[in-house]
Amino acid sequence: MYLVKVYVTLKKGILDPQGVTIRGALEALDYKNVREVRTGKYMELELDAPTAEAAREEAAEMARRLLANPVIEDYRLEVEEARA
Amino acid sequence: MYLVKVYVTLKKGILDPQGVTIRGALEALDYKNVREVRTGKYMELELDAPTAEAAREEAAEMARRLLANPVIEDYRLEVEEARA
Amino acid sequence: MKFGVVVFPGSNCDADCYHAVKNVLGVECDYLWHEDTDVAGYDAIILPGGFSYGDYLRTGAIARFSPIMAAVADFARAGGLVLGICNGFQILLEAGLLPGAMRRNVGLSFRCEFIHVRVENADTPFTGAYRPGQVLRLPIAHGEGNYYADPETLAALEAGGQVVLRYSEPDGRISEAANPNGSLHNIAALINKEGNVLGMMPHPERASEAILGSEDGRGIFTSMLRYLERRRGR
Amino acid sequence: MGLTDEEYARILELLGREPNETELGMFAVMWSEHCGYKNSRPLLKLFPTQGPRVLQGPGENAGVVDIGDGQAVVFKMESHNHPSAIEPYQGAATGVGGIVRDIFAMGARPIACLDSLRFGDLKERRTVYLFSGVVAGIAGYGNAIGVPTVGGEAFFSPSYQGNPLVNVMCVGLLEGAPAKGAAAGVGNPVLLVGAKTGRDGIHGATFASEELGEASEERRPAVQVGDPFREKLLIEACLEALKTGYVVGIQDLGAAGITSSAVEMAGRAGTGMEIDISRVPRREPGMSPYEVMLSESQERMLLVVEKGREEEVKRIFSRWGLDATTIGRVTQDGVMRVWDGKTLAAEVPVRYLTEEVPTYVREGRVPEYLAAAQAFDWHTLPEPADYNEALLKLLASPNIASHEWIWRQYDHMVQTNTVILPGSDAAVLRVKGTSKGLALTCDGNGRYTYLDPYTGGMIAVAEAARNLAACGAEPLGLTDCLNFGNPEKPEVYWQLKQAIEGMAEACRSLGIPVVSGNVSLYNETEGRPIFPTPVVGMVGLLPNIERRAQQGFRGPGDVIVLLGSTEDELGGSEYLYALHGLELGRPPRLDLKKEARVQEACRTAIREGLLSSAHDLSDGGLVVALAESCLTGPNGPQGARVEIARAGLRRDSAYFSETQSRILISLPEENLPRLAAIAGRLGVPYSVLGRTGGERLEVDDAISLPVNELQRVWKEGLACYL
Ligand SMILES: Nc1ncnc2c1ncn2[C@@H]1O[C@H](COP(=O)(O)OP(=O)(O)O)[C@@H](O)[C@H]1O
Ligand SMILES: [Mg+2]
Repeated sequence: MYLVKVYVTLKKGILDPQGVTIRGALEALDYKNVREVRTGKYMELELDAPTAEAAREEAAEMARRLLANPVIEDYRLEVEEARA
Repeated sequence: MYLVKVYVTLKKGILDPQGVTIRGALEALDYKNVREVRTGKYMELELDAPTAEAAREEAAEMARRLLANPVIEDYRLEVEEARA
Repeated sequence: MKFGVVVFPGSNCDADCYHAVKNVLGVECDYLWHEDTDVAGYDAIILPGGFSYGDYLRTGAIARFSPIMAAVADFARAGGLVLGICNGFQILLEAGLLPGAMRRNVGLSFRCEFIHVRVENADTPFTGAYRPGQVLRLPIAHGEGNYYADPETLAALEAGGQVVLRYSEPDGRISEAANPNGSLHNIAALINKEGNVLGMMPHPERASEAILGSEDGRGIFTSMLRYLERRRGR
Repeated sequence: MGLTDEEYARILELLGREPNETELGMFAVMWSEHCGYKNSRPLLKLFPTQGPRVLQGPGENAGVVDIGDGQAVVFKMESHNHPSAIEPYQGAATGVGGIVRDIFAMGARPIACLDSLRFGDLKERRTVYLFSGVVAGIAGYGNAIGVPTVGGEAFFSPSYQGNPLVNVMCVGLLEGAPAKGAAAGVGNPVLLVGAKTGRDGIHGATFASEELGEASEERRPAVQVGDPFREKLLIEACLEALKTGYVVGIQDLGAAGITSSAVEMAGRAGTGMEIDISRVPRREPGMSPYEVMLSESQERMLLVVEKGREEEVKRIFSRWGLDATTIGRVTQDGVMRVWDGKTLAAEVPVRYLTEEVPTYVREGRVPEYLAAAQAFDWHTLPEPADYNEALLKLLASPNIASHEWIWRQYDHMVQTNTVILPGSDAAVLRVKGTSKGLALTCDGNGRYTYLDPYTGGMIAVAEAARNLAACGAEPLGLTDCLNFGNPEKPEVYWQLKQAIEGMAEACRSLGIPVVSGNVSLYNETEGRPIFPTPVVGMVGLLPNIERRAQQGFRGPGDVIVLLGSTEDELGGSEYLYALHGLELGRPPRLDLKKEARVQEACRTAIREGLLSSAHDLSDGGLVVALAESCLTGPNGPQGARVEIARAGLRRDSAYFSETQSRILISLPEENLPRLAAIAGRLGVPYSVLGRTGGERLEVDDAISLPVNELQRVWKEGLACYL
């Protein structure tokens, strides 16, 4: 069993209204030295796969097809071995 | 300047409706060996701070106060040096 | 008697609450700006529904830091009536004025429809006009109304009669099918221990006039009014 | 960049020099079909736009119609087809944002949205992805800004597979006089307010004026992301700013961003404008003048403010947490001058970008498919062996099935005005503080229009009006969205022209002015145009909202009556599609005089308080309408027993023909004589079909089904795909 961590972030140049708003909120809370906030999604998949490579490949396919929206998002994967 | 990566996840044992739905969708796409999906949030903060430690401390405070809801969420931080 | 309706950036049921209080109930009402720091002179404060701060990050998470929320907390501590509706309920949770948290609806989609709730506690300042066990037909409109609290908290809420409304069938039975969002224990409305802060997901202001298809929500406002009048009389 | 060689030559001739990159970009967007209407403008002139109540016809951000008491309704419809095909959620969300800005730019508070959707076959995974993304996007944006989405339509046909249609209509309520979109008053400052400018959607206007193809995925403009939170603030701030009286002109930034707004505002006032784009607040570093001028970043507006009153206006925006920056001023020389600090980045006479837009009157040609498609004779098909099954199949068709899956995701009650909720023929809103009601609907049948563009155009208008009549309202005016293929193809041009002529004829005959609209051409994928799809959005007035009707049977014991009569017209019907997979034949005819009388009869009966329900007949015909009335009553499902006179028609035709000018009503028996008197006076044929009651729908001896079963099938028909 593998644990695949999927990070989905907005592509460069795509507006991130949530990030802008969180930055404003932090500023109002007196955290004045936050230059930028970017938001994304984080997912953990528990995956049965024969090898780490296989897990990565399958997860990459899932990310392309479903987990990330390729039009506006990028994704990144990390694979770890997990106890069953 | 530091780049702080903030990972916010639902506490263990709390039902994650989004994770459940994504798992169902993956199954419908014929990915049958996904045991569980947990979703969370991912944020990147660009932070001016004198040291990495200071950046981490400040970000931890932000996470405790605003970025995560301690009733249902946990958070984890990673700090990297960033080019200004 | 004077009600205040808080306007947060992104509130969108503020005008509806104002209309219900002012024009339907005929009670004096003001808008309160989120940057205000003083709520003196008000008998009740309503945190309306909507999408304060766009619901970004988490529902209610940013609004709860608005300057006015400190004043609302003081007001509540002093025994003032605070009603949070929908997003207002979410803000009360984030502010810690009520226990627990909201998650995304089971099924993930926003749901706008009439549902039924059963009055579990008719002995509160917000529900005194109802009969215990009365079933109300009220609209909901939310994407994150899936209430969560840890088991101890839930037990305490139940034991203390703090669960005020529960999603039910039209005949009052409590069922999974009647639960529109996955809330634990079918919880639709909660009150604090002291009994003066109520959070509810359904929108009573949308069900206060016959022309809108239900008047079942008006009892929330009339209960508050009755309670305040009685209190003032004492 | 979308300009032809001749057009480029014309630009050289006008300017007397080579345009620079920024200037060329400005010409390209202003001369695109999307902004310049170069193919459609001559055709749009065919629409009647005048009427005693019309305060503002086409030409401003939205149309305005008087409803008495110093109030007016403001409405317009717009398409976001291409962006939604690329990124359904954001495409649809920004579509809502854009049309809502048009409404409050007129000074009106947005009170409702409607969405008209066309998608391919739901059996395709891509369709499900696009469709559910679009619905979520409309919900995500509309719900957050607190404007209820109270109606709309959704229709599925393979014709829209690669090119879905997403049209959104917004309606606003105006107290007092409409705001102006003109840059009046030489010397007045020009303010850019709202969100910061990024590289979003550069080339959106030209993109909307091209066919979608293989390369679109790659060449797509940086996708625009909507920020409904900022839009909500912008609504409040702009309405508050307008109340001060210091705002001389206001306009949203839509396609082609600052360029089109500035140019259109100056154009309307006959002035010029000077702006300095180095002052524009940016989201991204290193943007070129070209990019700043053409950016389609959302949630921005351009204001012209009375000189000396800038600070007061800016304070309002700052209170709402929004940027408001003076970026220029109004000039008198009729020239659009763009500075980048001290460098002149563009200098073009406004007129060249507005009035000099080339227009094309093209030759149309009857498409080849048409004769064979119209000649199709459905009489050659066998009659259904089992009418129970036929009805269930129709009710399960996603085109007829309950669309609750869609509108349950929309907040349709916020603002507490929605008196008739989605799911009836038209939504009805109250106007608080008055006895008035507004009825809203949108309609259009691309299949009919494909099979006969003129008739399809007429029916779009007639059906919308009929929906209003069925709730007791009088049409005030209409807005439209013309979704067609590439007008440079003679066949498509012919469709466009025919449809517009049909619509215009119906408008004249029914007395309904066109007050606003939008054109979306180049809706094709891989060279195949969509069904030509004119969509009509219509607003009607109920003088006394207590006298209104909805479509569902109220309870047992009412008499069921059909106003109008049924002809042998199954061509282009949903019946042919749902049972035989055919989109062929001649669509139903339309007699506009008869249509007007039927509508008048229904409206009169409602206003006299005679009716328990009224439901306009459309897709699926009479028996489908009966089933719908059984299923949508305010007091829960209701059975009915009817006999349908066939008068020589085959049974399937009598049941499912889509003959126009029919309304199904129910009423207490004692009201029948008064109804008969109204029908008689107006010369409207009617027939008593039967009665409501029981737990089954029974039609002659051919159909007998428990209402529960009808309900299950009808509720699942769309939802089962999602
Ligand atoms: N199909 C149409 N029917 C009537 N008027 C139209 C139509 N298409 C566009 N118009 C009118 O032309 C004007 C310009 O439209 P448009 O460019 O779409 O506005 P915007 O710049 O707000 O997007 C508007 O007043 C609009 O109402
Ligand atoms: Mg406009």
